[in-house]
Amino acid sequence: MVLKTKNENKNSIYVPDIARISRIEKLSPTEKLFNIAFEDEEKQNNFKFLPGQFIELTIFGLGEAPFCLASNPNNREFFELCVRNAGNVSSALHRMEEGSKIGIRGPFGKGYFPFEKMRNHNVLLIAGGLGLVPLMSLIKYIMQHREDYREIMIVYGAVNPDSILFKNDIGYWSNRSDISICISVDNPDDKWTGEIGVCTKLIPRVNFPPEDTYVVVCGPPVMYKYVIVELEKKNFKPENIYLSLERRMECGVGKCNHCHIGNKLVCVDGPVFSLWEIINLKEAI
Amino acid sequence: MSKPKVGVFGFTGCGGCQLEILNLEDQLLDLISAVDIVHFTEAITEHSDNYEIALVEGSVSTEHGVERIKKIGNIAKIIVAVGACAVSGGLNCLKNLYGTERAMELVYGDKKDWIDSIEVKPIDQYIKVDYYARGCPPNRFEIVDIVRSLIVGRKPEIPNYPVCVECKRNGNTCVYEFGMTCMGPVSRAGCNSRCPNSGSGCEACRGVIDDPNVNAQKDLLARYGLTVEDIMEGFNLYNACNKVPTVENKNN
Amino acid sequence: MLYKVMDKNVYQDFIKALISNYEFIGPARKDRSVHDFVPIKNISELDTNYMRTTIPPAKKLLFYPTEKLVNYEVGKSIDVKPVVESKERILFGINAWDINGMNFLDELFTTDFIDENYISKRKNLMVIGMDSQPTETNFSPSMGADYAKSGFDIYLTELKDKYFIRIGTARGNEIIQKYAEVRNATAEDFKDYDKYLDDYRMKFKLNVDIKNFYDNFELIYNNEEFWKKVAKDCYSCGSCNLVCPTCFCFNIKDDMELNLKEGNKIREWDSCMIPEYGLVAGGHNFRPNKENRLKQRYRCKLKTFIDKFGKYSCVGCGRCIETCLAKINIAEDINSVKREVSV
Amino acid sequence: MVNNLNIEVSPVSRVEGHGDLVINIKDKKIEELIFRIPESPRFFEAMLVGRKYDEPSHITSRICGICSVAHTCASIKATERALDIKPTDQTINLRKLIYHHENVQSNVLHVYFLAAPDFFGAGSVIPLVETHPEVVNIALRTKKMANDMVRIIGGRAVHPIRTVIGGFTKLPTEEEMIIMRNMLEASYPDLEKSLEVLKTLNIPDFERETEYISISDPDEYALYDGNIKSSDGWEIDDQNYLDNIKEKVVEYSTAKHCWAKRDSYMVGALARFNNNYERLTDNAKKYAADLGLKAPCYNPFMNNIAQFVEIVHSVDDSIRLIDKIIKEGLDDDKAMVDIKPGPGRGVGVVEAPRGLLIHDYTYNSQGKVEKVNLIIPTNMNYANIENDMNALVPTIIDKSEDEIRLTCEMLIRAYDPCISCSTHFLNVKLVNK
Ligand SMILES: Cc1cc2nc3c(=O)[nH]c(=O)nc-3n(C[C@H](O)[C@H](O)[C@H](O)COP(=O)(O)OP(=O)(O)OC[C@H]3O[C@@H](n4cnc5c(N)ncnc54)[C@H](O)[C@@H]3O)c2cc1C
Ligand code: SF4
Ligand code: SF4
Ligand code: SF4
Repeated sequence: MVLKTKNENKNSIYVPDIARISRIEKLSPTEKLFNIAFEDEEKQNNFKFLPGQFIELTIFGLGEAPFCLASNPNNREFFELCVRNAGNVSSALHRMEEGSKIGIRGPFGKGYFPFEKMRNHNVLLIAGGLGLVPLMSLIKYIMQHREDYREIMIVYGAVNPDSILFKNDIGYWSNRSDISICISVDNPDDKWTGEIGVCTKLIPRVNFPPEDTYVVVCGPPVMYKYVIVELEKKNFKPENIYLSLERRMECGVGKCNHCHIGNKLVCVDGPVFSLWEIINLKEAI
Repeated sequence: MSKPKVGVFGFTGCGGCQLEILNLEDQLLDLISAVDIVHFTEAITEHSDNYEIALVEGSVSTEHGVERIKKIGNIAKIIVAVGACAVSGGLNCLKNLYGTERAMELVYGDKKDWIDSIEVKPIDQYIKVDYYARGCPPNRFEIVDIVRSLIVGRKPEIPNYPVCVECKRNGNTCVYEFGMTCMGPVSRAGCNSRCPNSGSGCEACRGVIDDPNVNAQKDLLARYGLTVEDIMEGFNLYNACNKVPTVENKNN
Repeated sequence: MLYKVMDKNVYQDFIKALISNYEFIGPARKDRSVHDFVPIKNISELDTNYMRTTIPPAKKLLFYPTEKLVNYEVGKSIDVKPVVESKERILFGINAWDINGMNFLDELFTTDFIDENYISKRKNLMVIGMDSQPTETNFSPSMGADYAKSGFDIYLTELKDKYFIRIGTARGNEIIQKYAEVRNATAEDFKDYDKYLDDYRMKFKLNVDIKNFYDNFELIYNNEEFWKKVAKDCYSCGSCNLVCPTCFCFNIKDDMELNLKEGNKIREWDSCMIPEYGLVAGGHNFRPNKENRLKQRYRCKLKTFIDKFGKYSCVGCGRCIETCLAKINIAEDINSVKREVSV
Repeated sequence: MVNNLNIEVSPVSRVEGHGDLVINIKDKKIEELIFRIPESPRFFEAMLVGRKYDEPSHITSRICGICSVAHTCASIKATERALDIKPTDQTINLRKLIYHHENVQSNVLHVYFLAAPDFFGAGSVIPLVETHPEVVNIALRTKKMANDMVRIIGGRAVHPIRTVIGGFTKLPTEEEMIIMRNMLEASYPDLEKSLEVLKTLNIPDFERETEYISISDPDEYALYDGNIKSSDGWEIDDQNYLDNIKEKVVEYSTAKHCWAKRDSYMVGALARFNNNYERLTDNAKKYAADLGLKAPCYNPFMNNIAQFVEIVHSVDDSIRLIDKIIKEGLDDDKAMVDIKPGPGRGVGVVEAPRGLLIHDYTYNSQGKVEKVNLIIPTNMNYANIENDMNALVPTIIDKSEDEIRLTCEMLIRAYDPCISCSTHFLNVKLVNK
């Protein structure tokens, strides 16, 4: 019997560590931002993650769900999650108060946004709705190391002006000249002066040279098909297009198989994939 | 967290569902301390009209019952239908098949006029039901799970997969192999497949799943020599009030 | 691998010694034609001459239908601890394809992350294999699983007047040394064994043409008509998954005791054939209909793990064929993919 | 104290089902006394018509959750009699065993959960958790034992699955038999403690002699099988129950009333005790003596004590049965006998926890039910309860209204009326006041 027993971790992969919510901010009617830190300081100091990775969050007695890390990976004091009130765990989280204790496992995911490869290239970030959340850690990282990157553009589509997330950050970036942001809403209100309609239609206006550009896409499942068509029209290379996928996850560590698409597991092989990796995976997009 | 106030109410049925609550044994004391039971005819004398959660057993079969269930529906914030009678009318609905008038005459003869009896209906025909603890009798652990979920603030998880899933988790040999028939493949799990565990076929006391493969079930039962009438009779045992898909699919 | 031979008349004492010194799990008659692996207290209960078991023995012992993973107490602080169970046991009489199924699970539960709940039980499980009689639905030779190359401590093969023993681990060797009288296998013994294997293979009647399935599957993938036909009678009942020696999907639930102080994370076998399997918050279902799900199951069994581990996650045991009330038959469907492609 | 009184208790709680009590007293005389049942009728006799022979036992089990084993057994016996099916001895022994434990389940429920709060001045068992935790724990343990027994043999605690016509769909294993035996042995200390508690109870001193009817068997304390016997001296074969037991719709109460030789009779634990005292185990007799219960006993409030004595008897006798079953060995081949459906009529009579229970079926040639008659114990007691009440109220008429109300409620509860199964009770539309 050849059993791999290398990292003989006494801790089972299913045991969460205790963490505390230190700050809660309401970002939109349905989303809240949570600052979280592990109770154990050492654990918090050693908690390193890469942009695009996710954690599994337990509310004790209630359940567990995966969420993307939304903060700058260089921030070692705490990390941020932005959560939509969607079901059992997320709604319970929304009911919680600052100081509440939760459980965290992770970070998980071998597939992350390749911020190293992107250096000295243009980066085009396309987000739909909640898809902005996973991009946040990448954007914040890039903005901190802005000089390493060339042109940066964010294309962000939201349902309506109210649902635009991270308004503070966006406002701050808009005032900078080294990053351009296009926001489009499906349902504008009276005050809205920006773009209207799905964000896909902003893509033709992008004039980054394809061979020199990385594209990152994240949004609801329906969005991917259309965005990819547009990107292909622009001749962006599939190996330079990165997507973050979402599937049902129970374990986050490649055992429960729920996030299985073809020969990939979103939790361990993703959640970020290059388009090339999944180009022929039926059901992926 | 303040303790939710719970009322347990009985309508037309056998009392077995309330009994299953009393049968919680080790968990009964925990239940009593987790919630405030303010109304439970079978077990306590005090009764109160101040409750948030109503666990309702039995189906509605009298004019008086209609008034009572509507009152409960007005007071309670959350209504849980407990047991087949409350959920789908259960066995009581066999009376509808026979006909209320005829049934009254058969049992009470010329004295039938004194009887308050109307067509049997499940409670959701009169009020909005939030959760269903199915089964005859219901699974007492599921009742606890519903109450517990309501306390911690999540939606109770009530399976929508067939009994076969639980049957296999329990490692049973399928009763079809013994030449018996079973409603398991189209019936809703949650009972821990207790009938197949005991060597007899599932009777669909929890009703059918959302998307049952009725045609396959019909073919299967036909392979075991059952006629459409037999199949319908079996189905009607607990589901006569419902238009079960089998009825609609009879001719295709 | 060590090769030894044991005389027939030693066998009984060997088993008796194991039964009295270990927690011994072996096949016993359950109902009519079905056997089940249960704790054996007395050699008379043991019946190695079995054909069918509903739940594969290794899965039953290593990956419980429901299993506590984590236990916690919630008070001023939250105290979380893993629940990892492990006890020394002998699994006796498991056949080659079920050992191969277990080998698959071994690999799965140790890839990327190590699942302590599985592996700690596995490490303490002594596996003594033995051939059993294939059913009509068994096609393990086609899947290369009718013979176990590894995964066992000891493999006993009953020949005419002796047992041919393959010893796979040092632990197995210790046991043999301690409880049985054996001798080294001679050329003669190897010849007898070789002849036995040829005869044994003849007992498998079902053949499938899996050869080019890996690529053919792509061709058939979008052929909706084909899949609709195949999945027509499927109940989405999950029986096929739950009885499969290599199926491993599960859910994890958090459950609080009614006292609201103590809680557990519990895992429970799931099935990719159930509609809820692909359902996410917000109501989107990635595999809403039974054709999608059956297709997914076949892909997972016959393609995915070729990419990942270089092997099929189907060992051809035929359990899913026997258990399916809709008569959905993986062997037939593999063959019909081939037929569909060749026309 | 009070001359005019109008008591209305609606519903009488802690009885299984739903019943209302109305007493109008004018000038210290009872003007009106009615125990009414708004529980809706369920028409089982109609529901059963046309069903296949293997279904009535499942359907009638749903007449009452508390005595579901009794209904199942009565139904099975009637069908087996009608179709001429002879179950094996092994089956009969197992049925008797499961039967004992429904009796224990029900008696425990009644004595501890429903009646005991009266004696401790509580409204329910819930306050007792604080005030008398010991009693509550005994109750829960004993109930769990009986539930587990029924679960092991019948497949679940309410509405058994494995008990079917012809035998059992699945047998308990020998290991389970031993587990059951150990549970029974372990229950004795609790019975001892209960005895001490029950000794302290203040049971109302009230007597009214009436006719006591139960089944009876020369060899054992009959619960599952026997002739119908009366304390007035007559005894008949159970198939001929119609000879002596009469039933009709009575206009003044608009409920089906039963009577035999007198205008009312009592069934239930006390009736069984009075008729079959001799066949109790010695141990049970000892408990009876310690609690001052002697046959014949004419105090209906002592029904609770008789129920407790029966618990002791059932525990004793179950151990005997288990030993016998283990000794004879459980044999799968004897689990079921063949069944050939055909025409015929059969009567099944058993002792439900609350008393005599009669199922009477007629089958047609396809093995489908043609005609049904069911007589339920609470129906039988109904007239007797009213007679008792009419005798009781004058003796306590000088007490306070609350006391009168409570004593009357206690009397009703002493009978342990299981109203949900009273298929013949009608909803009375009362015009009083
Ligand atoms: C890699 C990844 C990253 C994510 N990041 C975020 C994020 O940053 N912010 C955010 O708001 N949401 C995110 N989601 C989606 C979020 O996980 C689901 O909305 C969440 O599971 C809902 O859980 P619930 O208990 O509230 O919902 P319920 O519907 O009650 O879910 C019950 C269980 O089903 C599973 N489940 C249901 N829906 C999903 C889903 N969409 N994805 C995965 N599992 C699901 C989970 O196991 C969950 O425990 C992410 C999902 C994945 C897979
Ligand atoms: S016995 Fe019934 S529930 Fe169990 S597998 Fe067979 S059909 Fe499904
Ligand atoms: S293939 Fe067969 S066993 Fe599998 S889910 Fe469908 S009906 Fe059930
Ligand atoms: S897919 Fe079917 S044949 Fe293959 S291993 Fe699983 S149960 Fe056996």
